Amino acid sequence: MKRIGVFICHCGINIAGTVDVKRVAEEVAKLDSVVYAQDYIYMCSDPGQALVREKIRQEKLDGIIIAACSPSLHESTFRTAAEEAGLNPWQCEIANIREQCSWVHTDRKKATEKAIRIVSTMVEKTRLNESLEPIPVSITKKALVIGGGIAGIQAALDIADSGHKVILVEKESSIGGHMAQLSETFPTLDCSQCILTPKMVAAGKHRNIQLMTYSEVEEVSGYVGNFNVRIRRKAPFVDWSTCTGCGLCMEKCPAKVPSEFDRGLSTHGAIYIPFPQAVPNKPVIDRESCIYFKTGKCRLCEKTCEIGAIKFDQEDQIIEEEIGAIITATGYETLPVTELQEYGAGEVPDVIDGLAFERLLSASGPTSGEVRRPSDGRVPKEVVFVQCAGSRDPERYRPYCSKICCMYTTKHALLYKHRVHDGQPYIFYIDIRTGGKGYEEFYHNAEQDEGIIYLRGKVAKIFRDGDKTIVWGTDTLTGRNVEIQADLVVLATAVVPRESTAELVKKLRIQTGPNGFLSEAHPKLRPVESINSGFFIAGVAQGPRDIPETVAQASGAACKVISLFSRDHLEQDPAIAWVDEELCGGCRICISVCPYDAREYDEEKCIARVNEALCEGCGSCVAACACGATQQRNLSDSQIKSMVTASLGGE
Amino acid sequence: MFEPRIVCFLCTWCTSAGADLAGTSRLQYRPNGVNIKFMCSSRVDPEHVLWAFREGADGVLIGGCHPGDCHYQDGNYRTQARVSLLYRLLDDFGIDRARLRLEWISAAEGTKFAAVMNEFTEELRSLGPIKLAAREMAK
Amino acid sequence: MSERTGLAPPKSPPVRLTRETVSGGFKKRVIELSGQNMDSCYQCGNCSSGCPVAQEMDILPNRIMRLAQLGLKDDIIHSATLWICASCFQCTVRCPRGIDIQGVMDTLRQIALDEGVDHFGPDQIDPEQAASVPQPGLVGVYRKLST
Amino acid sequence: MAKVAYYPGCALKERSSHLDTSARDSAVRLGFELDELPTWTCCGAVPPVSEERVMNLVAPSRILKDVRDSGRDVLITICDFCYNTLKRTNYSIRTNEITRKRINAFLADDEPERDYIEKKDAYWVDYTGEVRVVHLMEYLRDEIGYGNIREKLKRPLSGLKIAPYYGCVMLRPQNEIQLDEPENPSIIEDFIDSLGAETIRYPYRTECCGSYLSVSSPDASTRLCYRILTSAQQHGADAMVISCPLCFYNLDSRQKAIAEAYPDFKPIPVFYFTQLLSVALGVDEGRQGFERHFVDVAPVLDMILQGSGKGDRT
Repeated sequence: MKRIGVFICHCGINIAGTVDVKRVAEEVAKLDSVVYAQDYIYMCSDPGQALVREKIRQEKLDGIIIAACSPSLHESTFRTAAEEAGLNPWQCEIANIREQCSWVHTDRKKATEKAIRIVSTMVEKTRLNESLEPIPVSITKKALVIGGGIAGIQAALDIADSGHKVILVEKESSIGGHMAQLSETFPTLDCSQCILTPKMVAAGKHRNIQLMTYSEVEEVSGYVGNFNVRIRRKAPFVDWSTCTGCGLCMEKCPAKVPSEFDRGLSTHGAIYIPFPQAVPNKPVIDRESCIYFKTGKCRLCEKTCEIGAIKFDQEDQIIEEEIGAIITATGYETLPVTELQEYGAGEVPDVIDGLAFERLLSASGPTSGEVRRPSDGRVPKEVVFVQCAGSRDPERYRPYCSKICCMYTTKHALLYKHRVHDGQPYIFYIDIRTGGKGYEEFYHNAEQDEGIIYLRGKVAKIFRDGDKTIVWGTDTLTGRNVEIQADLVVLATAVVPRESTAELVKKLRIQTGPNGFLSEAHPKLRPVESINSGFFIAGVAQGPRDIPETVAQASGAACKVISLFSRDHLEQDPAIAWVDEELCGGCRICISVCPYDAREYDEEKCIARVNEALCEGCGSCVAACACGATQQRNLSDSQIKSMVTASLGGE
Repeated sequence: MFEPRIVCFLCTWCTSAGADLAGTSRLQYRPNGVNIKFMCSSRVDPEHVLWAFREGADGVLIGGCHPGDCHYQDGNYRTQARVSLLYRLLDDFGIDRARLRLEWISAAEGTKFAAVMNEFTEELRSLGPIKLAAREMAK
Repeated sequence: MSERTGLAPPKSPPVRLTRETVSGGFKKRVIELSGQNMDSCYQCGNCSSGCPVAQEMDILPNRIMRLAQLGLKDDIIHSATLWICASCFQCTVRCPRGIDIQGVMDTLRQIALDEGVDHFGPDQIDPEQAASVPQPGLVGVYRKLST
Repeated sequence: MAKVAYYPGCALKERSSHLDTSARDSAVRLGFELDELPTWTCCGAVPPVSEERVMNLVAPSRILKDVRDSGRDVLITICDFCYNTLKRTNYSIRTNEITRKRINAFLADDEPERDYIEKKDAYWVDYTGEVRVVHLMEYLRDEIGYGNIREKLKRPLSGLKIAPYYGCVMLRPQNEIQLDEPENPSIIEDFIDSLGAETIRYPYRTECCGSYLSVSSPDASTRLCYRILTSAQQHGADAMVISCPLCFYNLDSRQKAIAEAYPDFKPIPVFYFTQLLSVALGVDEGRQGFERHFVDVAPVLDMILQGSGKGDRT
């Protein structure tokens, strides 16, 4: 008979406030095999862990249960503590009586009963647990970074600098992301391109970085340390190996396509580079708008290119790579102005979004940095900025705060004021949030020294009247409604995850939260990892954040990858499937259900084996096995049955 | 009032994480279920479900990832196929199909988990305690 | 659209903000006279919460600051608040932005008086009081509250 | 005996002259003389609103310049209003060059026309804020010293519980006045302590009494004074001590209106700080003008006299 110890955590009042922990200890002490049961205020604290270690030795425990918070938080903590006391880590189990009990119930009696049943269930599991050893798995020390914005660039550079190979995949033809579109950055007013382009060039030239722009990840299989990735290189219809980037083809192209990079405020040809500082600085032909592709006639670019780099017959390529870790840094979009019905739904020409205004401010933008409004090119004298356009609006748009708008709107108003001295900026806001180094000072300066008028209230409606754009708002601080006849309105539209991210996460099988942003393994303690091992996350794809935070997180994710690559091999959870060769009839149903090709048929013995390196421990084959030959370690059918019985309060 | 007993087989990646989220969000729901966590809902053998009923469970909940979101590619499809067959078996045993529920609850759906637990508890209350001929006879 | 004559005026018409109201004219004059940067007020409300005579006012001091920020002169000079402020400097001492709010209040009073909003005259004093109040009270009240 | 330049101001010269007498008496007992300026005008009571009204600074500047010209660098005042006005005027002359120039231009301009002043032969020297404006309370603290006062006490106020009242302009605006910590001052407490009395702590000691609202909005002032006085009483005060004639008026005379408005209100005697000082130093209580108070001070006075009974009745 096993000697099991149960340790019940109060978690301050988090558990003890609802669950009678003393009673839980008393009740579970009566169970078979339980030789010790004790409650303690903070089990995860040093003294708490010391108690666990001491009792393992003293009571000669060969199995322990920690009744505390979710195993996602402290399973590894306690398994390490157990190991230190000489107990096999797989003899340590967590009974979740916080997230799945004390926090979700208020009736003390019922919560206590439930906690007892939860602990009993885990006692039953532990009674039959075997001692296991982790399975060593080799690592491919090459990283994949998806997304070539500042997050992806930073992560790729950091990993590459540590000596490991990196593939940086970007779906546009150039890396740079949104940061390349910005004019200046808050609160220092550094020129965005000036600080970004050296990094773009560095990433383009680094001998450990393989840049794959105009490419998208098609499929990912495998597991941490050993992923197989298929990447689609879209045909640019230009042979980049011979193209010199002279740009003559782009001048000749007769097509006019609204520039996505300039937010539709300028046009480029069907053959184009998105912006002059692009890395790599090679053009692509947009198949949708190319006159030749549409009508079969034109080919002006081909005639212009003296070295014959235009290749209309190019096709997409599929490239397969073996990868050890994946960083997802796919960035964001902003809520389209067209979705904001009461703000003109995109039909009022002088209502633009923040990124468009960045382009108007940018020295390399469509107006060379002069602020001119889209409708008639006049310099606007009264400019209204509307914050929370689609953010913090759970009823109609997005429930969350987009975080960067307070600061960039202040920056916009400031830069506008610097360009148009007699112009008047107004900012409508709900709250001004300046949590960041130097942010409060930046805002303070804008408010008190730059003549920017902050109006506390939401804008209800924006419409066009003649050449004016009428803004109806309120100022809750004076208690007066406000009307402004604006020349230009800039909406700080909500930051939203890219649509392509939703498709990508399906391929990667990583998690997103309710708003479509990538989920981290733990909101506080594991912020750069996905729950799934081998996947890391960086940048706004995880949620709205500014550049310094994005860069810090990208470096953090890179460090996690480097730390993973610093090991000789990985240890895989041994709680996987195994086969009782005596019972196996060789029906091979397990082979048909295994998603990892981990079940192999042994022709000689006529049985189905388990390839331990490939098995992920999902248990699908165990459930499928008709004769009970396949079992899962530490989750056998007999364990499950006694757990079920115990969960019902025993019989 | 009749308090039904529920066994919940939850996959670790989605539904158990969703149950954790219900906890961190401090949502309140009925305490009638005890969760048993599997790596994947496809670990649930129909036999486990039948065993639960045999042992006196008034209801069984199986929770997995939404279709297409399975951490193990297609485990949840297998679960669904098995549950469909199991329903036919339940009919033969005279167990109301409503006592077995398969739900897709993602890691982000703490509210859904809480709602399902409440709803399922109410439904089982209206069905009353499970009665199995074999058990009745044994008594 | 012009308002029809004979209709009662609306209770709370929207104010139309222009470059002139929010930075020129009245607001500019308040800034010049008081030497205070009203735009640095961030509406924490400390001035109002500590004002000993706030209970007598129709518009609290922080809202007066706000109205001044937006240049809404009419709302201010017809407010009773200007004539209730006892110039005790409590707001000035506590302002986290270092604005001399009492000074702004003085300025607003002066502008109101310049505009002909004469609040207080000798005829309004109770003769018994006039004979007994120490001179600083009389001098103060005339200087602050009358032209 | 040391002579210190003294600016009584209009209130103490006229309507509140009894407060002036007590100040002079106390000074003599403490070994110095309050030497009233030979000629002086009203200070204006409130400093001007803005730079545009620099004219309003001329009167106080003229007073300060006259002190400087008489070769002295300290000017004592005992009225909080005068103190505030003179000190802040001095502050703007010291810190604001434009104000300084404009003031001096005015002063120089009207100099010859002031024929009631003896013409001086000295050539014109700009007034640049050399004079230090000192509240008598401040002078007692920094120059005389509380130890000195204690030694000279004839009738220590032992057993008496006194609530200090600061009001507003003695402490504020802080950066210009810099007399004491504006939110938590101690100068009057220390003064009371030096007289041997017990200080009462209550929350309203720096809350405004309504100041000139007493004239324009008497009800507002009544409400404020009621709050201050009852709070002091609830904390056990036998009497209030005050350093401003307007506060004195509000807290003393207004008790009539308070009693009418609040039936539960019980009167509490109010003293000017110089009165208590003077009595404690042994000056005859008959010289304090107590008969001019609205609230009868007799109960408190009896406590003082019985407590020591050693006063020499000059």
